[in-house]
Amino acid sequence: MRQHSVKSAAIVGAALLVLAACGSNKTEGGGNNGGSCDTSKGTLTVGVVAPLSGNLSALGIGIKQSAELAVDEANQKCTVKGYKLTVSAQDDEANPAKGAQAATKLSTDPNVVGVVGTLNSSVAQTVQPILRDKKIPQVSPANTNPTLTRGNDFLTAPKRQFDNYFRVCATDDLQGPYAANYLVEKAGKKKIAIITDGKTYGAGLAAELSKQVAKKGGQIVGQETVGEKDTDFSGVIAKVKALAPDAVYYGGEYPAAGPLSKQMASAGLNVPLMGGDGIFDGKFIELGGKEGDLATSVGAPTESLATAKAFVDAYKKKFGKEDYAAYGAFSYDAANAIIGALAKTIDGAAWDESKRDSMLTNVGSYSGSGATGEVKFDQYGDSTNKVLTVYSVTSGKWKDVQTGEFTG
Amino acid sequence: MSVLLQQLANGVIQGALIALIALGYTMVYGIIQLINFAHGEVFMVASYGGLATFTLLPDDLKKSPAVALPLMFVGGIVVAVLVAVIMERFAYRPLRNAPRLAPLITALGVSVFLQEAVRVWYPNATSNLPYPKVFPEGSLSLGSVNIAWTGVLLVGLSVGLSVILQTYINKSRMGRAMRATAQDPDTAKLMGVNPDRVIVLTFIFGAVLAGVAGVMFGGYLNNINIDMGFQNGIFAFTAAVLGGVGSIRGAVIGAFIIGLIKTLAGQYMPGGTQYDYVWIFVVLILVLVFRPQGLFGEPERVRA
Amino acid sequence: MSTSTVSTPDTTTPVEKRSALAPLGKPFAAAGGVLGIVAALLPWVTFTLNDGNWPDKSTLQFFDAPFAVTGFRWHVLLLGVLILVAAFAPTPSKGRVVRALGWGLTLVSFVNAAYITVKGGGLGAITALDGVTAFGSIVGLVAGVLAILAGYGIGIEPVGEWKFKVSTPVAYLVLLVSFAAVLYAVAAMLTTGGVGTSNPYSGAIFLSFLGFAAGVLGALSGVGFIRWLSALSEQHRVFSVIVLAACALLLPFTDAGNEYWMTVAANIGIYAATAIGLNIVVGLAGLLDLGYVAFMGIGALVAANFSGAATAHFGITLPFPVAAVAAAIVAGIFGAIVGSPTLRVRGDYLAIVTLAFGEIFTRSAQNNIGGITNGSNAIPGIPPLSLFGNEFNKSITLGAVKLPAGVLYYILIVLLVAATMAVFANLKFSRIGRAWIAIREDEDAARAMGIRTGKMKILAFLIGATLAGLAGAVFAHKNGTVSYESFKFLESVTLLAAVILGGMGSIPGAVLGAALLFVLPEKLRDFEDYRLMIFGLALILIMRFRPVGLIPDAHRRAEMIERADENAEEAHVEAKKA
Amino acid sequence: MSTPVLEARDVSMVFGGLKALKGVTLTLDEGKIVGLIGPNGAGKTTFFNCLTGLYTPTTGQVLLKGNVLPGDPAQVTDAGVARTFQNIRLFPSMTVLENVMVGRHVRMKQGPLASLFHGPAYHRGEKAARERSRELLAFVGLNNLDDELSRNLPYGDQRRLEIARALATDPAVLLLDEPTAGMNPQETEATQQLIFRIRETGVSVVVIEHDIKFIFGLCDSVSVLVQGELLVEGSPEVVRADPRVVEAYLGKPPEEVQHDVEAAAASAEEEQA
Repeated sequence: MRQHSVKSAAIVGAALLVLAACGSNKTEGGGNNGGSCDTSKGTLTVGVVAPLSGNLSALGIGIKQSAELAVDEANQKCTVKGYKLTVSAQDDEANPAKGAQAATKLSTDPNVVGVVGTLNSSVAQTVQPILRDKKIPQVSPANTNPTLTRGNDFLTAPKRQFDNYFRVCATDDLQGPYAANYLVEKAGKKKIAIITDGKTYGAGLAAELSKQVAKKGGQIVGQETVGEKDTDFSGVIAKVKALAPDAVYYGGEYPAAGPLSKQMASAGLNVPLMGGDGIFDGKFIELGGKEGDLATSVGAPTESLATAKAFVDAYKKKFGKEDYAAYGAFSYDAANAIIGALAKTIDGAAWDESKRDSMLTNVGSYSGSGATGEVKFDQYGDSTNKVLTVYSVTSGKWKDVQTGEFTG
Repeated sequence: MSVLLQQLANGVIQGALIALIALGYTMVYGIIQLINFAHGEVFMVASYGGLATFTLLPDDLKKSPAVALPLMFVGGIVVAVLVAVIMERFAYRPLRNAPRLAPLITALGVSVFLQEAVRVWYPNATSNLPYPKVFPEGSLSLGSVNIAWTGVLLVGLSVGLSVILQTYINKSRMGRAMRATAQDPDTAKLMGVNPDRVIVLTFIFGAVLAGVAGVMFGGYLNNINIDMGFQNGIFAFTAAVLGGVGSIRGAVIGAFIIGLIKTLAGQYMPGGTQYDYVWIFVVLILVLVFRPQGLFGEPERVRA
Repeated sequence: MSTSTVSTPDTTTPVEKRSALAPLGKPFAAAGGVLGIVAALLPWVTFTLNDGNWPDKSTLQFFDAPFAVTGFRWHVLLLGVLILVAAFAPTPSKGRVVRALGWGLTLVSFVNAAYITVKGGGLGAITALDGVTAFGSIVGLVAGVLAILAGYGIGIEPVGEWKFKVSTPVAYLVLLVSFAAVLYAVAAMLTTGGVGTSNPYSGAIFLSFLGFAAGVLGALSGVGFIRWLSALSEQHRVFSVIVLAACALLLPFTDAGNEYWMTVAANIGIYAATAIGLNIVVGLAGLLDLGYVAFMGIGALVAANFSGAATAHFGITLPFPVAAVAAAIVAGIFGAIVGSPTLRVRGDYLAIVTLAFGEIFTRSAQNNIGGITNGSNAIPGIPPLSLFGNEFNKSITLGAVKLPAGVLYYILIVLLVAATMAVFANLKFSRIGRAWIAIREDEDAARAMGIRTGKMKILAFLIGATLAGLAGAVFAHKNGTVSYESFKFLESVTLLAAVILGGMGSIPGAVLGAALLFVLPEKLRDFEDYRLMIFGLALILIMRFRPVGLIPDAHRRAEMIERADENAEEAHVEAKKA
Repeated sequence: MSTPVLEARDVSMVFGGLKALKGVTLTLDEGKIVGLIGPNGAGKTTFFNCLTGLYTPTTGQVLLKGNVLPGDPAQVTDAGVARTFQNIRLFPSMTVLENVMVGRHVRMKQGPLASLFHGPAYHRGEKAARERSRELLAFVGLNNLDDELSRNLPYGDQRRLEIARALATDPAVLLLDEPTAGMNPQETEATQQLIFRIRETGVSVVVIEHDIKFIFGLCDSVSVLVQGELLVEGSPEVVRADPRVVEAYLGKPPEEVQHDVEAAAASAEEEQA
């Protein structure tokens, strides 16, 4: 037995060495040196907290790499005078406890100037207070839960929760009602069935939508929940079909939404499926999203935004494929907000921890044009970019049908 | 009424899928008293195997379902059988005389390992993947009830394969050897049955069925993900327990019952589809507590 | 049906191999030792790597500072010297020691070579490039393998036994020094590679250090020192426990005493306490529980709901100790409920029942059952604990020493772990513990001995769940938020992996297991995507090759316990007299 | 006449369609040794399992000192019936002493709290249990092996350990399932002496055995079980002389049976070695 393990260890070792034996990449990979920029004052770090392992790692890695892209560009453009920037990505495993650990790790590093993350709202809840205690700005690309910025009574009595917390994505209470307006008023769908995946994002979105539908005189005929890992929706569809809705609103993300739409059609439920930005992805159509399905997304259509195209191109150039996933562009913007604020904070001086206060102020007053449109924060830390677009699947592609701001 | 009929149809199709997986559980348990926790993952791996086969086909073959579809089945089954055989040989066989917990924990490890291996190494497996459209499209409409043709095919395959399996085990020489090993491995050995061969064969049979199920799953639902094995594996295990572990007929009937429970509970029980899994688990616990031998199993004798 | 047999691969060394290698033992050891020393002095990298120097001047610049043998090369040097000493000095169980040192050398060389080739790119980095040579890692590998072979050549005898007795003061001194060394090693291990985010090689440095530590520990164990030491600590049990606890409480004063490692250590502690609870169920009673983390979740939810958080359900705020007790009780009740099918169901079926229960828990929690879980929004804003106005998550100042933030949580959790360890140990050596082990070994025979197996198994579940509930209550306050996402199936698997890796039924094993499963991912960020896959593989390999785990449940000598009993009794009698 | 210690009244056991036991009646008087013999598959072990509560008889009752025994092995042991197993079933990774201390389980008063907190009562109880266990180990002849893992003991010692473990439950009746299987003549002789000594301590004994010579030399009364039915019951002399026994038991004259059995024992021994 022991003989075996010795032998196999040796084989594995040899194999690894052979694999690595592709000569030397001595000259490669050192591209972070920022070209000709002055980096004499050292290195500052932009932290990322996202799930880098486990089921959600595709989204997490998209967030991480997009932040890396933003940092690389800043290094090349010498955005922050005298400093080289790096990204330190920490895995939160989509687990609040691990998120706290990751945040602590970043917060104890005096050179961390800001944190991009998290993906999950539940993880954000543990990360917020830890970073606040160290006055480190946190800009989330993906948390849509309104309570994170405005507290439990976010509609009636909003109250800023954490002065270090910002986000570049739209909250549920914006996107949901906007979709409701479109469905009821524009598309004339009065009877709407809701299906969610029961997670923070989807359930929150659907809850806000249903309030607005009722306000506009529509009717929620039924509400169902599917498992986030489900692939078979026949039971839910049969149940919903019996309610004869004019449209189905799905609160969740494209991996389930695509198949759901397809299975709706084959079960004879031929009504459009609508969702939030979580389903606004080419994969939705690949997975079975059908003609006429709808999605809302934050900002104006990508084609009309040069910055968005630039991001996609640059990302593809750096990483070889377009796996920035749902929140890549937001993460890019979030990182740029931090970098922009940092440049302003430092302004030729040297970084030290006494600058954290002004860093927070500068993130709050940051304004720029990013891959998702205008990036700016309101008094709660939410994005002021309240432009939303409704898209529809038309001949196998998402096509914008309405762009505007939610006005109530 | 039409809702009920539609849900019954849905339940039967789900049951057919679960049955194909449950047979693998029940056979392996019957022979070596191991809950092969990783069997659900064999099913999942088979599904990806079928998809990979399709992806590797030349473009002109992709367009011809008559060629592509059988090849996908072959691909899925081959992958499933390979995984099952390797798993048996290197993970379970060395533990055959180990304390009872050891193979169960190993099975758990294999399960986690397979799922993660696919997630990490299969391209884009981190989210759901679409399945190719080479399966019969459209659906059978009976009044207001809609049944996809792939669903009909799934039920047909499931029932057909389980009948063949049952006949094989009852009639063939190898089938007798299997039953003998299940009854009393030592005596069977004395009678000249090679237990290793029988056990490997059992794993292979289970894997073939799981392979068919894996590819059909993709065809019926158009999408697959890495969690499908764990989830359906649990359903299948519940079905096997419900039917009486070790019983072929029991597993199939148990599977249909589970399929129906899931859809009907989602429709009619409080909490709706949010809790449909919960009902299945409740049934599992109730069966284990009140009739651990299942619907068709013999009460177990205490060995002293 | 079957009996548990512990096979130690070491004792089954193939005879042929020994005979073939026997004459080469000493020469190989000599060569291995010398080469090890040479390897330490050779350069390891042909050029400056992309991300900066390979740690600790391992490039050619070494010869500019010939005496600065630091980091892993210091380890390599030390291992080489030790191999020579072990091979030519009168050492007990020589083969074992040389082999262990050889493994250490191999691991250190391999880890560094692999990192240099992968990070630096290609074999050129560790061989020759542009007229510069750096064969250190290869020489180190060769030396290590030679030493391993030498170990087999010399022959693997049983672990040496140290017969000599020492007086109590000397024993105390030895224990004190040993535990202090452990403390130092732990702190060193945590801080290797730096705490910050800057060092791209922290993973390699850590692994390399681990290899070195494993080699040295293996050698010490081979010599018989570890066995002697553990016997010694058995003899002076109370003293050992006190010193060990003191060492744990001293960790904040070491290099690892910063906020980050306090948080990590606190998390390890919470999971270790939970794992010890699971160890009662799995390790002692032999019942596989695949939904165990749900009990921790229940405890956390109860504590969260009584914590005064904004979204707490009941609107009652209880002081933490009360809430923690409530959490433990509620979790315990659920434990008994989940365990109750054991009355009817055999072990492996029970595993599935527990799995089903775990899934029901996550599902229900996600759907905000009864309004107490707040569904997918979780329960955030749970206030941190405080004592005399000191919030546990803030740093405190003791006289002149400023202790890192989170140190109070750390202390609380050390106490929690110590308490669960005490519960485990006391139960294990009691009527109930014997009954559990008997059930694990042979349930029918246990029943024939009059053990009410059903009742005992439910008791195991109940106690295990109670401990998990308690840990959950601390978890809720430590993290400030309770979400169903923290208590999913994979967390149960992680806990189980901790128990199995450490050793079923073994107390230090559970702590070590939890520590490894938490520290390794922290240190090895390059492999984070493979984390779960490695867990799965680890479960398979451990069951196959070392089912007893890293620290096996060494069967304590009955006489030791007896002595403790008698001492206690005498003390009691004397106390009465007085 | 005084109540017998153990009494099986008309015990029948049916598995599915198979009648394993058909109305077996057996009485054991205090301080006696009763032997139970019969060919393989005669239902001896099934009967044993009925006596120990592992099976609940389909019809009939088992009484201990006039009280019906509960249908649960643990409670039967508690009531005072202890057993050993045909194929030794010790707790392999527990030490010798611990194995016997498990036997003390039912006679210890230690509750969960004492187990948890290890107060003085705990230490007293443990000490008493340990002393009693040592006594029993000495009684069966296993001295100075306390800390040995039970799986490391030689075969004969394992048998004796099992008996010690059973005695640790302070039984009124001890049921021995083939206590000499696989033993050589010397060991068998020692076992016989051990069983006599057990009887002297006031424990009544039921023995299942293949070795007819051993049974006839040991027992006060012998019952012969054939195909689930009690064929003959009586003193060794009576049973030995009964022609039905000779016929039913392998259909051979007694001497040959004797011979066969010894040969079987010898070969079993070789297997062990």
